Amino acid sequence: MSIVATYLSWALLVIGGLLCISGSVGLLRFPDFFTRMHAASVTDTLATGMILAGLMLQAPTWIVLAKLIMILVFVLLTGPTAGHALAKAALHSGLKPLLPGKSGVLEADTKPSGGV
Amino acid sequence: MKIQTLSLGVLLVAFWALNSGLFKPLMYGLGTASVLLVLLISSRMKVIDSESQPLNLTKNIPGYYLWLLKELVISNIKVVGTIWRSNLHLQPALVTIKMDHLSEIGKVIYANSISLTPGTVTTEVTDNSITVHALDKSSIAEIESGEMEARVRKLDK
Amino acid sequence: MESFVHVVIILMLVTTAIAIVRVKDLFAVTMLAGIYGLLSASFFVLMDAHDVAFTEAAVGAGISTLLVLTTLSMTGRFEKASVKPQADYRPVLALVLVTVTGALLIYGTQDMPGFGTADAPVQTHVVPRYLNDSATEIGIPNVVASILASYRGYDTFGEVVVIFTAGIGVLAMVMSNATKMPVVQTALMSDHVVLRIVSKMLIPLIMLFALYVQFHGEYGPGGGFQAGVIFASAFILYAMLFGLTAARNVVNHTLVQLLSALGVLLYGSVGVVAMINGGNFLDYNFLSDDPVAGQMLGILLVELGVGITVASVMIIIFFTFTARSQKEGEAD
Amino acid sequence: MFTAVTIAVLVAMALALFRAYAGPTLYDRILAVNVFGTKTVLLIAIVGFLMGRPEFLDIAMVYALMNFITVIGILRFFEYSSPGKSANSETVKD
Repeated sequence: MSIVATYLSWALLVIGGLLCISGSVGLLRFPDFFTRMHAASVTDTLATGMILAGLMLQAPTWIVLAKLIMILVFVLLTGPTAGHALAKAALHSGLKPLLPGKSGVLEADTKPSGGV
Repeated sequence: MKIQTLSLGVLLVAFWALNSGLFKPLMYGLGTASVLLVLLISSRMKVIDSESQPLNLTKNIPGYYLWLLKELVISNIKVVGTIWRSNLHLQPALVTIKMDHLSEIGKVIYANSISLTPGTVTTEVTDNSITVHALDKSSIAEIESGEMEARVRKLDK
Repeated sequence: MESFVHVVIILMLVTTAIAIVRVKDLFAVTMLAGIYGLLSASFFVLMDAHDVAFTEAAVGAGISTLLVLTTLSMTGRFEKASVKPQADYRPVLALVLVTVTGALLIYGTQDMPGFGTADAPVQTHVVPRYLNDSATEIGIPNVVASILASYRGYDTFGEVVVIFTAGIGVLAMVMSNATKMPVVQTALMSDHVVLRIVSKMLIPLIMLFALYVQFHGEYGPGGGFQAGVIFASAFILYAMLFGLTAARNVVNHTLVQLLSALGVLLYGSVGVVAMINGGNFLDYNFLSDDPVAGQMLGILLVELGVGITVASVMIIIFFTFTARSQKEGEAD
Repeated sequence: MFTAVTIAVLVAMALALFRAYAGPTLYDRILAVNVFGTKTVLLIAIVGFLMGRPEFLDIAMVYALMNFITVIGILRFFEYSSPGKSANSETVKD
């Protein structure tokens, strides 16, 4: 493996790791379920992609490479689908997202948002 | 035999070969048997159709995903910036956007692309509208500009 | 470094366990138990026990959550105690009993050899034979598969029978008329366009992945138990999306019941054939002229039997529970 | 370097664990489990590399698939078998 690929792989792994932590920090800091979802999708997409890509660059055999690609495809396919289903279910069950009110302060949505 | 069955068959054979990586006579036999069994069950489940095997899209998909990757990186930077800001000061929004008719698979690609980009999540897809929750109001304007929709529409043809 | 990761994961395991005890909402408990499953699997991976990790991945974090949830839909979401808190509820005696038993058990471990020491009985008794000779005797790379399916074939047979019995038990207790009655469908998830299409793409791949796991147990982690569970999960996903009626049209209930027995029968028959050929029960050396080929054939068939039984019993349990809870939903 | 990434994933796992415990709504818990699942996929893939045992990728793949089925199962349990009014209730008050 060339030097360039090694450095690129390390860079991807480190950035991916940082993104992973960022996503979880957001999961803790954000005020309600809907905003936390956005934080979660950071880890689902780019963090997973970068870490798996970093591993791909160091894959010892083609079969490992193939499996890493398949895992990435599955995660990218199922992640947003599950997220969408979750958000839809939450809205339908009557969970109100926090939205900026007249004063600019976040408050629970008052207009009906469909569902129960 | 439908063209979709054939394409699913090819996909399954590739999936088996990439997972297995063992090329022995016994594995050829078991692999063929497994693929045929899965095809049989899938056809009984009626999951083989143009929805699950969108062959008409395959030609233009790589270009679309390259563009989506660029969008992904940009919006990731934005969301990560928001996460680490000391004063959150969020301006989330929940907006329903009108949309012209898209095929079922087009809707799925569009909805999932929006969810995949951090900062926006699709909460509802109907025939003529799409509801999006965004971490920041500015993301809504981006969706309303319709670039992504136009790109999906081009795929869908 | 590795021990640091171990410590962190064990700490998280303990935290999760405490949280499970403290939370009263059974749904939250199910979620936390799912996390517990994920954590244990990571731990097994670190301990290099990849077959166990695989089972935990499929069972602990996957199907058991689904089955517990279907149970919850019948029993309700909250512990009775949290509805009516009893003021005089002081489980002191139970606490003392548990503490004393725990202390005695820990005292008992003093006599056991240290973990991982070379002269421990577990390392000197049969392990050397398994590790040194399984490659020539059985001829497959994954020693765990050799032990599970061949050296310890009796035990595994017992496990399969236990699973089969569990299936019969569920049928006997819950079935009543529920499986015979036409299920009235309420809302279906298949009108959820994104879920429907993505699942349609995934279901064939999950089924094929299950079969791959089934037939590659000799080479890597996997085998009949894991494969059966993954296969059943694909079916359960289908049933959740398109409804029980559609799922029953794919395989009808009688066929699934028949298959669950067929798996056990296949396992037992392999043993009987070995006896007919002049060997002991489940001695695969007698299945073929070449002992190693016989072992390969035996393990393949036995694992297949395990896979069929596990998959069909899981499907039976899910179908019966769902039919039952939908019937109750109607009665409300 | 794999070590650093492993630690990063572990930290992220711990934070998600806290969210699963704290809730407050059920959907937060489901979200936390989903995030936790993705982290586990990553952890197993990285540890497999760390220990030079890439066959662990099969386990990671099972997680990627099972995680999805579990989330759908949970949602099905809510959307279709019980009234969702309880979703907003604060359930952990002990």
